[in-house]
Amino acid sequence: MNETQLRNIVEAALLAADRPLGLDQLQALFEEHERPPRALLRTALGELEAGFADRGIELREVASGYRIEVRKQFAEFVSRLWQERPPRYSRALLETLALIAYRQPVTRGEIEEVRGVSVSTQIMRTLEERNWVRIVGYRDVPGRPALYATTHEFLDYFGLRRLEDLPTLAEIRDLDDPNVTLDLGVPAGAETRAPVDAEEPDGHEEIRALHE
Amino acid sequence: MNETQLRNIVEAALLAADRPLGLDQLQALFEEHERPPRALLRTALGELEAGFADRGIELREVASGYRIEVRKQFAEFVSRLWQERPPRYSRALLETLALIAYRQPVTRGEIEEVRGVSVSTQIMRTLEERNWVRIVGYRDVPGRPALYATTHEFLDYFGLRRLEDLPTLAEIRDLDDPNVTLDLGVPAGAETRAPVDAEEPDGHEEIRALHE
Amino acid sequence: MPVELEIVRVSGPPAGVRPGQPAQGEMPFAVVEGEVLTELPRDLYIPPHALRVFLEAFEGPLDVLLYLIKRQNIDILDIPIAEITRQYVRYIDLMRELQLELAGEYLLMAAMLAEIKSRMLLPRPETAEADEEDPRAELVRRLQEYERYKKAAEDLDRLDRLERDVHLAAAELVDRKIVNLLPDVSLEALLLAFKDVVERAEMFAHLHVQREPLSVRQRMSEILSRLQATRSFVEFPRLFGRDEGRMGVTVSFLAVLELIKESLIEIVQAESFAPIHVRLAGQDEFPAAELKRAHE
Repeated sequence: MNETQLRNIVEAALLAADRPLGLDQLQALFEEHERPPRALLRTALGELEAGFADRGIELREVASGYRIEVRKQFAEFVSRLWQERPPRYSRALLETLALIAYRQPVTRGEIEEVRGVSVSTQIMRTLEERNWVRIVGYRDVPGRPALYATTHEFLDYFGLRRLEDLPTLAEIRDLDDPNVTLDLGVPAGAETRAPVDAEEPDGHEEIRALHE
Repeated sequence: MNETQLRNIVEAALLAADRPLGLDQLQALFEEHERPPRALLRTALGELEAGFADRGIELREVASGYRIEVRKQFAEFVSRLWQERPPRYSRALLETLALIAYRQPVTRGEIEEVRGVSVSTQIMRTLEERNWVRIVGYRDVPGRPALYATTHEFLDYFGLRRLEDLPTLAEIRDLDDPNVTLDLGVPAGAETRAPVDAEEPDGHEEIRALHE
Repeated sequence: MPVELEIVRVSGPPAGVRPGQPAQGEMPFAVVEGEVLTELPRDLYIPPHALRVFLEAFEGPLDVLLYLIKRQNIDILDIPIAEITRQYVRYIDLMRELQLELAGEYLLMAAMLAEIKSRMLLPRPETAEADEEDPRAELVRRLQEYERYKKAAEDLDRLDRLERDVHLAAAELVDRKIVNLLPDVSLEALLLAFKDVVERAEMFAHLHVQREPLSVRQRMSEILSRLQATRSFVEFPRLFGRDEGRMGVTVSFLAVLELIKESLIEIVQAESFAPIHVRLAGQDEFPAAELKRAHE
C-alpha cells in the first residue's frame, strides 16, 4: 500500500464515519498484515490536511479523534440547506389581517366583534413583528385600546401600490365564480387600475363593519 | 464570488447535506443577488469531480441530484467501521420491487399475477416505509386498486439516475419461434448463454413507454 | 423420514444460485441453523428440517416449476408436461407431508397442469394446426414472464446499493445556523379570509354598516399615525399634501371627517379666525398654552 492509497483510505473513512476516528480506529480498518503504524497514519492525516487547504472542508482533531468539518467560512451558505418554512398562518391570523386592512384604523375589540371570537395576543404580535400592521393611535374610550393599521411593508408584500388597490367585497365574491378572474398580482405601477374609490364611493357599499 | 469559492461551497454543501442535491437546491444556497447560473454550477461540479480523481471519494449523480460517495475501491476498508451487517432483502421483496420498477404503474393484483402467489401486506408496507414505492393513482376498475410506482429514493438507493438505467429485462420467446437462442438464465459461463440483452433492448422500450 | 431419490439427487443448484460466486449480491437459497444452504445436500437422506427449509424457500408454484425445468436442462419451449406434472405433484405431496402451509396457488397450478396434460393427449387436427394453440402456450408464457422478473430481481440485488456497497461521504457542520423563513401568504388567501369573515359576521351578527372607501381608511391611518408621531397639534391645512390633487384633498377631508366622527381626533381653534388645529383625541395633557405657542 502506497502513501496515496493510505491517505485516500483515511479520507474515505473519516468522511464515511458518523463519528470522529482515533488512530486506533483508523488502524482497525486494515487487516493485520497491512496495518500501517501510527506514525504513517499521522503522516497521512497531515497530507490530508494540506490537501484540504484550498477546499471547502478541513481536518480537525477533537477529543475523540479526527473528523472532517465544513470550513467555517462556508457554514452560512451550507446552513441554508436547513431553511425551514414554519407552518402556514392560521385562518384566524388571515382574517384579522384582512379586517385590519379593510377596516383600519381598528381596535382589537372591533375585530373581535366582527369575527365573533377573541383575537389572540400572539396573532397581533406576529402581525406586528412581520411589520404588516402597526399601532397608529388609541381610541379615546375607557381602556384606550390601540388602533391598528396596515403598513407600507404590507402593501409591498402583496404587491399593492395603495390600499384601494385591494378589490371590493363584491369583487372578492366573484372569486368564487369560475368565469371571473380577478387581477390579483397587481404589479407596482400598473396603469390600468380603476379610478380611485373617492370618485365612486358607492362602489364600496358592500364593505360593512360594526360601527354606525 | 470566484470559481474556487463556488466549488468549495458546492463541495461543503454536498458533504453536509444528508441527501443528494440538485441544481435547484444548490442555487438556493445563495442569496438572490449572488446566485450562480446553472451552467456555472455545472462547471463547479465538473471541477469538483476532477479534483476528486486521485482521492478517496467521488462525485455521483443519482435521481435526486448529486452526492459524494466513497470510491468503490476503498469500500472494503470503510465497511469495517460498522459492526452490524447491511440489511438483506428477501426474494419475495426484490421480485415485487422489480415488478413495480419495470412495470409501473402496476397494481398489487398484477404483481401477484406474474409471481403466481399473493404479495404480503408486510412487503408492500416495507417498500412504502423505505420510500421506494408509492401509490400514484388508482386503476379505474372495480375495487379501484392502487397503482404503485417507484420513487426517486428507490433510484438513489440503487445508485441510478433514471429508470432507464435499470438492467435490461430478459426477452420473452415465443413458442412459434424456435430459432431464438435459449436464455435460461443459467450461471455465467454456461455454454448456452444467450447474446447479451443489450442488443435488443426490449426492456428499455417498455420503460420509456411509461414516461410518455 | 425417507425421502425419494428423485428429490435428493439434485443435479444442480436451485435456480438463481450461482455456484463459485460468493459475491455479496448472492442470494442464499436458504439458511439452516445459521448456515447458508446454496444447494441440496447430496446425501441419500435429508434431515426433515433441511428439506422443509428447502421447500419453504420456493416463491410459489411458478418458482417450483422453473426449478424442475432448470435442473433438468429442459427447454422451456418444449416442456414434457406429463413428466413435469408428475414431479410437481410429488413436491406438493411432500410439502403436505411436512405440513407446510400450502398456498392455494400450488393446488391451482396442479389442476392447470392436469388440464394441459389431458389436452396434450387429444389428437391435434392436422388442418387446424396453425390456429390451434399449443395447450402449453399459456403456461410457457407465464413461466417466462415470471422468470424475467425473477432474473430482474437478481439483477437488482446485484446493483451497488446504499448501506451494503456504497458509503456516503459526509462532513460535520459544526455551527449550523437554522434560518427560519416566514410563511408565505397569497393575496387570494387574504381576500378569501376577508370574504368569509364578513359573510359570517353578516349572518350571525347582522352587522350591516356601510363604510368609507379604502382610500379614506388608508388616509385615516396615515393622519392618525402622523398625529401619533408628533403628539401635538398639527395645523389642519398641513394634513393636505400640495401634490395630492383635488381628489386627494377630498379623500383627506373625508378621512378627517370620519376621524372626528369616530372621536379619534379633535379640532381645536384657539380663537375665531385663528388657524384650525388638529390633535389626537383625549390628549388633555396638552395645555391650551401649548396651542398658543404652536400658533405663534
